Amino acid sequence: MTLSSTEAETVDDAASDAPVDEARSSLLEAITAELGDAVVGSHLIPGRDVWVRVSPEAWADTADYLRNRQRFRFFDWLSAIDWMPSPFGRSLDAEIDSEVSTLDRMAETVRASRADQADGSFIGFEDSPRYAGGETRFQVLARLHNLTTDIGLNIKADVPADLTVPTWTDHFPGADWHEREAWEMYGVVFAGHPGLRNLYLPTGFEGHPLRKDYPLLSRLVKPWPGIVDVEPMPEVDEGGEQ
Amino acid sequence: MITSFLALEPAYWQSTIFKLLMAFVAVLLPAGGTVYLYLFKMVSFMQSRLGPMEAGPYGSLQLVAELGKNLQKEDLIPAKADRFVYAAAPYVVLVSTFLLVLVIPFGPDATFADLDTGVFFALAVTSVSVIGILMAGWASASKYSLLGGLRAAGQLIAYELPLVLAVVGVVIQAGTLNLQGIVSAQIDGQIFGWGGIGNPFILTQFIGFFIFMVAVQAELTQTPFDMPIAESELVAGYMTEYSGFRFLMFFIGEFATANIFAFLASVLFLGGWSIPPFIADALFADGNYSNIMNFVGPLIMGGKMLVLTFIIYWVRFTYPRFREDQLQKFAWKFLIPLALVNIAVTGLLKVVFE
Amino acid sequence: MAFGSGLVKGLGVTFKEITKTVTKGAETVQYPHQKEDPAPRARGVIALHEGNCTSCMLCVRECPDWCIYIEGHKELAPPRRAGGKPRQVNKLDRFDIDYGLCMYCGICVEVCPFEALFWSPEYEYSEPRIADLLHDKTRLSQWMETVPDFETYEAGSEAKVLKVPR
Amino acid sequence: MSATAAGPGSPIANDSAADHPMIDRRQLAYIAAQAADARVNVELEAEGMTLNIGPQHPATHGTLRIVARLDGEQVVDADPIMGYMHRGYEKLAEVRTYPQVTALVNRIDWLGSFANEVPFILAAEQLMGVEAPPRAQWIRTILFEMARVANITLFLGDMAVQLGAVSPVFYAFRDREHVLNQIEAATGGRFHPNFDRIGGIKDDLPAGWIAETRRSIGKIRDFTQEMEDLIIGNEIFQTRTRGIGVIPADIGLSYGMTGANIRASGVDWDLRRDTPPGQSSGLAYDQIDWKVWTHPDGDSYARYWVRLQEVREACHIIDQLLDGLPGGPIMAKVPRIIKVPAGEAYVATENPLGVMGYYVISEGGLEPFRVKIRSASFSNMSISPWLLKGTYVPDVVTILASLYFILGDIDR
Repeated sequence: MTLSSTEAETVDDAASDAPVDEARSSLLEAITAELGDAVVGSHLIPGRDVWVRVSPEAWADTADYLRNRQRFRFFDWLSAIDWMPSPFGRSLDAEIDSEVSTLDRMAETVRASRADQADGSFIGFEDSPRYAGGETRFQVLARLHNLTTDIGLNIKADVPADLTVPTWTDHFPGADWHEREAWEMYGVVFAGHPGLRNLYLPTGFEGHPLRKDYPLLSRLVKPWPGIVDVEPMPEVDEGGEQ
Repeated sequence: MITSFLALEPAYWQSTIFKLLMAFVAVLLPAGGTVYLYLFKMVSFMQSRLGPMEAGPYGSLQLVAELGKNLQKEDLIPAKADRFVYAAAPYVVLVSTFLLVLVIPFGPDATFADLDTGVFFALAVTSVSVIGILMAGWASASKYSLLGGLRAAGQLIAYELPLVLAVVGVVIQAGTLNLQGIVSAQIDGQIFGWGGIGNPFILTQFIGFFIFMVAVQAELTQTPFDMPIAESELVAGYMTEYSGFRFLMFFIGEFATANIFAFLASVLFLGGWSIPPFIADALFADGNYSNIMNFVGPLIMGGKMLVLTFIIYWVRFTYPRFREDQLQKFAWKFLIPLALVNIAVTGLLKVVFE
Repeated sequence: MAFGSGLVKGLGVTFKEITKTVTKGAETVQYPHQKEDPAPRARGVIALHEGNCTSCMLCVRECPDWCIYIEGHKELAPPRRAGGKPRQVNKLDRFDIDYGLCMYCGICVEVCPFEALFWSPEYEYSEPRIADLLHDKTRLSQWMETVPDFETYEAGSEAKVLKVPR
Repeated sequence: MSATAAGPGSPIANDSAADHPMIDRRQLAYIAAQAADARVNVELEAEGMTLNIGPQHPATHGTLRIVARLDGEQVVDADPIMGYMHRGYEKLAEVRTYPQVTALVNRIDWLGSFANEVPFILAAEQLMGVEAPPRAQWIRTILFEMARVANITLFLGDMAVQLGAVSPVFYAFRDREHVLNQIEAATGGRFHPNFDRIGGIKDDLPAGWIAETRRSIGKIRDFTQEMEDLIIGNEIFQTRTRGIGVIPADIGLSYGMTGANIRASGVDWDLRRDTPPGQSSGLAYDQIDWKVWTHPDGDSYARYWVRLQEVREACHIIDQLLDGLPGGPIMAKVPRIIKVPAGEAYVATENPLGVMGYYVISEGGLEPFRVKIRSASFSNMSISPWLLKGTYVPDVVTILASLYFILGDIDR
């Protein structure tokens, strides 16, 4: 995967003209100083955004610390990310006009991906961005905002194999619905949440739709009109590929 | 009786049929007229649109279209509804309207029943509709209708008191309960000695008039007080489960009651079928005044009714609605004390001037 | 402010509206008798200029709702210059747009490299049966006449006004 | 008493509640009164009735269902049930290319629909390191504010109809029609413009558009004056909305409330002006002068009042933008097939309903790898179970109308 040219030089000149983003870097130091080894990773894009990754156990105390002492009083949102590349491949990419029907190819890739997932490991993209690092397949991602300094902070945490992460509802009551949605869509259990039940999906719904290996049926049932069944030219000898 | 003018002596049963016919005309004709004028046209002009224009010239046959639509609807009764009470409710509400129209004088002789205690009978009959609304709310076996019905009960009873007390002032001033008497009292009354326009009680009883109109607005469950049919909460209140002909009866009943109350208000406060005496003297030099008025009276009453109903619907389509505890507070803490003060002052002035 | 003043002002507003509607007429248009014409850029229906279409399938691939269906075959067209090699030309057999699925996003018109698809502000093509919403090649070409010319741009814009191939 | 426009200067978020004691005391008094009513009934242990408000109900903007346990007319506890309108945008976005996601995403808040596209495009531009030329930014800001006007004028009429006055909503529809016609004249779609592209906008404005837009904005100004006379001054409206559904600022912030709802509780925060350090708002707000309106009370009346002032402010903004529209190109140099380089970006803008943001993770392909859509109504509604406890049934409708959510925004 070659980085396109525009990406390359923007990274350099962003680094040259705004070398140090004091507000965010001082914030990062304060957090790492306070939480010590709980902070396992961080990422700073000067003049743009700042990410912090904490250990799953320290997930709730980070919220408490950020809200009360760093004055991140505004709870923006909370969600989860599934880092496994979609087994269904890029059904839309123009080049894939293979003879194997889409359905069998997808069924095959789902079986393959589920096999290696049993032990929790997964094959990610080689150069996936994954700011502030992270090894597990699922990650919990939340964002808080400080109204006085106008800085937004993204907080990530790797979700362990047993898919449980402490809840934020006692620090931010607003997290109640966000956690219910993340549980319903990804299967990440939030320990201590007052009532983990379905928010959008009907009560009897099995499966977690936003996981990458959950098929999007509307795209499987109907054959894609973009597939061109190319037949050879009438008189010309070599099959003309347009 | 009006038929005496035709110098033929009808048998009793003939005049009863004639009265029955006239009762239907007196109730349904104005109802149809005000539905078209106010619900179809005035509201539309108020909302910068033209209203129905397709059915007949300028949408005049829209009501016929509505009748047709409603009549062909399925005769639906909810499963768990109390069938008899559900079916009877609209008739009870309509009965109170027809009973009320009996008492209203449309002309010197043009009245269905000239009771000596006309006002008392009229006010007693208005509370019959509350029973009908409660029956509708309870029998529909749906939570929204129940809420609507109970709200209606609380509101209609609370506003009957100011309705009655407002009329007491008029009765004191007129000295009689007979509606014809009230009209004649307004014709030959004087204001500071000048009898030119008689003494329509709206001039002296303006507080009574205000309370009466507000109480009428509440009796009709119209918008500042339309908690029972709060369409943005209870969909259609006690009428939610009704459809087809039954809904039509509620619908026509609502407009007919509004007209009859407007007739009553014009009798009590605007001098009923009479025209200001100085015009009457100019037109009718000699005395045969009453014969012509038997025919012109209903038209004058109609005009006054149209003015009053314009005000009712104007208020209805402009204001948001009170919450039901606010409208109860408004009735018990503001309207009733004001009405009592009005009665006291009228009584005092009556004794002083008489 | 006095208790009743807000209420009276409210009545005044609605009465002003009544007089405005009666004197100056309503804002609404009596649809079947009079019709408002939509803006020339309105996305009413997609018109196909068949001559330009080379069935390159780009619009079919880019359409989010998968509602364009194209079938074409290759033919040998007479050479441009006399004695030249016969040209391979894509002949268009079928070009259907299913307006039952289309969400009028305009990606197909924009992505078409050969300027074969255009927007026309026509909007009166509703059908009792949803199946009839599948417009075939001829129907799409009939829409071509209703495509208005591109408008000139506002002052200060550097965009070039395109021409609609008639 | 018409509230003073000058809300507290510093955002209320800082801890020192000393400098506005009066407001907090009045807000807590309102809440205490509501809670007192609720406590009285609960002690009587009267067996309540469960009332389903919705999903087909005139008071819910779309298909929201609230299961309310009532005691008499008082709501003991309310539990909103959503998902009737869930279309799964975050899943769909993972199988669509960037232009297709733009076409899809303006169906989330379908009233101010151009405003949905802008944050997604800004996030993609941030990832690609592309900047739209000034003329494109100004036209984007004009259409952004026109989407706000179209969205909030409907609220001004709609809240009145929820409280019973039927005429104002027709004035709202009548006057926003001109704004929609102008959006259609420029973008081609009235509700779903699909006009924003990575690096600029799709097309330039047609001739005569600016003059016509000024006329329609003038109509909107008359509309706001009409609403002021008809609704704000109306004593019945005031008795129905003052002190109803009071939200203190810090409770609102911890629920993630944004937009006019939080500004009505006294928080002086608007993403168009308070952009994060080192970033511009991506639109032309810093080049014109305008004002953020707040109200100290935090009740339903304050929310209506703040939104009315915001529509007036939007008209003021649009007029300035129309006057100073710079010339120049409308599209930066961007390749035809867009492959966004790998990276993560979050951009949020001040949409008509509140703050709307997109967290876009790209793996460098045609399609985004993950798009988290932070929609305003979702957080604004998450406070409703707390807010509706102890209120009357008619007040439930007032509070829901004043929170002004759109179902597409909640369910995504």
